[in-house]
Amino acid sequence: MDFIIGHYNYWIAIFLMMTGFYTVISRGNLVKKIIGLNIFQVSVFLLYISMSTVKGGAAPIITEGVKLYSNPLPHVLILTAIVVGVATTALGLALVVRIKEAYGTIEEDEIHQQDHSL
Amino acid sequence: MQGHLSLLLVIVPLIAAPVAAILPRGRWSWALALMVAAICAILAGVQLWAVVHDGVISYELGGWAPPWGIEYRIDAVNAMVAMIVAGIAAITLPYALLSAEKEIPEHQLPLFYSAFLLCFAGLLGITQTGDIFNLFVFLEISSLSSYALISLGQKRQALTSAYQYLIMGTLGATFFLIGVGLIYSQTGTLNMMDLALRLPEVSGLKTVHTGFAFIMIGFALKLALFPLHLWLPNAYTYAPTVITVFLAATATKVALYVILRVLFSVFPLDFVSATPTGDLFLLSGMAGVISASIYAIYQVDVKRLLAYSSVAQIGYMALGIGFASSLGVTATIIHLFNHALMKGALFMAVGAIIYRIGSCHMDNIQGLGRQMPWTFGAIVIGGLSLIGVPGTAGFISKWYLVLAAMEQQAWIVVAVILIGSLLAVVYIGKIIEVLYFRAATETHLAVKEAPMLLLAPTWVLVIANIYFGLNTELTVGIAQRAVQVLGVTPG
Amino acid sequence: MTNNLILRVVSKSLIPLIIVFALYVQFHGDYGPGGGFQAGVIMSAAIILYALVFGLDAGEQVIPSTMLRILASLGVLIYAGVGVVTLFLGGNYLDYSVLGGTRVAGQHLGILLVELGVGMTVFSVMLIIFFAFAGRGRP
Amino acid sequence: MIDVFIDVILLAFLAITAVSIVRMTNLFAIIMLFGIFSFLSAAMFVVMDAVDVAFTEAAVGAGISTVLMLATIALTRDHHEKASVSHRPWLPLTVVIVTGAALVYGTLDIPGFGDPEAPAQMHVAPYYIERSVAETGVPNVVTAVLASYRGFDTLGEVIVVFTAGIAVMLLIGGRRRKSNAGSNEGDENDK
Repeated sequence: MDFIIGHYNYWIAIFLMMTGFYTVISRGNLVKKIIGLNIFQVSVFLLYISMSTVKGGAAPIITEGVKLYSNPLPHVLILTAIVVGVATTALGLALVVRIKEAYGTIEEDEIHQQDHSL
Repeated sequence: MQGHLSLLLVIVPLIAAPVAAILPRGRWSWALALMVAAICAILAGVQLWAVVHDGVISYELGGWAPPWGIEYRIDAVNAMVAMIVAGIAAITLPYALLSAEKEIPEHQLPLFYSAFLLCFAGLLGITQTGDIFNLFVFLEISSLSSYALISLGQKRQALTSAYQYLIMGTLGATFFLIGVGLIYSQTGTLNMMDLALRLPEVSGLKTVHTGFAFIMIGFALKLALFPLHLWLPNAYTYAPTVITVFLAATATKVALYVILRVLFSVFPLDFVSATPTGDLFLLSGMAGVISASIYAIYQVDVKRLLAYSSVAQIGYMALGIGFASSLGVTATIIHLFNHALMKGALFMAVGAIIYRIGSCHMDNIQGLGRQMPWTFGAIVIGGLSLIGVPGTAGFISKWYLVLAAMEQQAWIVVAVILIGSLLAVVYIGKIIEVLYFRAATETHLAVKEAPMLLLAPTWVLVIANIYFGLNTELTVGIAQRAVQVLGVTPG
Repeated sequence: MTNNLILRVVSKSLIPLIIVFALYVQFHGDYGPGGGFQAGVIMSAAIILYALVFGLDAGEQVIPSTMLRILASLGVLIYAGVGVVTLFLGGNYLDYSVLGGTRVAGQHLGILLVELGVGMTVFSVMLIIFFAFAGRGRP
Repeated sequence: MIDVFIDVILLAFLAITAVSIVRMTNLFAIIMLFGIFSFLSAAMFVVMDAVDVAFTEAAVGAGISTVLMLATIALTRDHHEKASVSHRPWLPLTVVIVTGAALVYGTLDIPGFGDPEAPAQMHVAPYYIERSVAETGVPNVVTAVLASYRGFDTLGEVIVVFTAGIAVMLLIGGRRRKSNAGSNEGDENDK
């Protein structure tokens, strides 16, 4: 039981990652793929932050009288990763807008059709 | 002092990129980029010299000692890769002036060169760093800028290729991030040297195994290792020519470097040899060499043909890793260097044809070899090097690879290498046949040789192909040195 | 949307508050959660709100796009420049300790400056991205 | 105990939201759900004492990303995902199950959630907590690590943001639609 409680966070994070991953590789809509990618990444952030948590610890802002803090390093890494994530999203969506202008669709199948009928 | 030089190698292009973005003219940004690339090539040369003579350079960023701060750690392996990246950039940029002006609208050129510098800085940042998370950050700098650069190609497929690469690349980077997280959870550190010290104690844990697998898959995606190569042919075909030249010669090399570093320097030897990693690399390498070479034969677009050939060449490098022997990894590192030279030369020569007639489709380039003798000559010599004809750089890589295979008595691999070379004869022969032995269409009789500014950089690489085919002291010497510091064999 | 009086009045009074909050987040990051990145995002939200209510052109008049491009570059240059200054003062790259009289004072100054660079770049890039997306739909 | 309770509930909500996102086809609703997903994970970060991360995730994931997604579907005028013909679910499903199984296998050896003795908490991190005030004068350890100890990463992060700005300007920025579309799509018609 302890084992399950101790790993519940990780397993849900993995489940979320896999829903995101599945959306990316199974869906043909270009916007939805980007959303899947975002879910995938946010769930990886959950995995990292779960690793940084210390039971009974406080947020890592040094205050008088507090002894136990959660691990600040994964927080820093994830702050960077969030920024990287939004940068990727912005670029991906800009590409989607251009693809729509060039092809008139944002469905992968229809784009393939157009490229092959050329 | 040497530490500062290694730092400047990354910082100079990083500072130049925002400046290039706000310059008013494309040519000014180009001049800035060229200057930066030249400075970096010199710095990388000095760094390589210093590393070979005085040993490892370590630099503490922010003045914080590792593992608390980020460390730059340069030995013979990354010094060599940095030299390839900076050298290729310095050769590509003179070529870029005319080629990019033809393919990119003028008002976008300052941003284009800014993105180029960012990509360049990102690749250098990956090679220099000794911190595995810092590597991720610079990986993303180089990836994001290369997605943008690829999307600037002239056909609309450039957009979809860039999108496809963005999805695959981000999945790869996220896999890498998962792997790093899992490893961190068992070691508490991100510094590669520190990881190497701490991993032997925990190498039996399932978490470490999974983390290792995710890091490998992540970078196999970035490397376009067969069968994770699907993004590469499209990206190389539709990107602007200069970008294809630059990425083909550098980006996959940097990804390969990371794999070598993680495999041999970070993880303990007995850990890696207990996993099926070596066999997987061998399998993927063999399948990649054969299938991508066959695909290449059936291509009608020369750029795409060469892109498939790149997948095959990555297969050769994977074979060397698969042997996990000194000789095998030596062959991989030699080929990493030589392949940058030959693919750089070939894509540049093809770019010269595109510059003149706007296409490199087999139907459009018939007989052009006689109109453009210097370009044609570059394709022939680059092609011979790709096949591995004695006297060219390509021969040296294949020779060491065959030696490594024979040392392990892996006769199947020897056969695969030979078949791969024969297939290369076919696809290179096909290009030569179309270019030289077919009659030119009337519209093409007026086509002139490419301008000097395109030919000169191409021929610098062509001559390098011959030089490093005859004088192997430098490449083999550094590669052997690199294998020593990587720690491929115990002791 | 631009004609809705309530929206105009509410947003006019909200925008200064958002900007003050952004500045608080920017400079209070040493003691509480926040820092240049979050501040930049919030600050850009103020301008985005303005552009949404008063129209894109009005928004672009507040900060023209060339200005944004320069600001974005400037932010990076401030951050990277702090590192170059530390190099000249004899420290390693980004070793802020050499910036001030004491180690801690130097660190303080360094962190303040780089966070400023972060905020500036994030603010202007977020606006660049927003204006690019919003402007694309215009006839 | 209440912590565990909130934790379990939030994660369950996250899972429900994620599954709905996969199953739905209305893009507008999907994006709204993604905003909710992002907010829920920000709440999760608060529960796990990562206040800076929560702040950023709320501003970026639920704010910027969602706004950009909405702007995109407004521009593309496609509000519905079409049923895919070529995508068979079995291959992706297998890939995902194998990957997920590998990850679960990897967590079997991971120290339990919140374990203060976990290796991740032992080596590098305590140094920051013990020394950051003395060495940098900054009580928020996350800021100290972000801006000073790992300041070079943050420089890289700023460059990533800058790169995104450059990329978006290259793709859809600067000039109005007319001049931009002409220069790129025009070449396609020559063929």
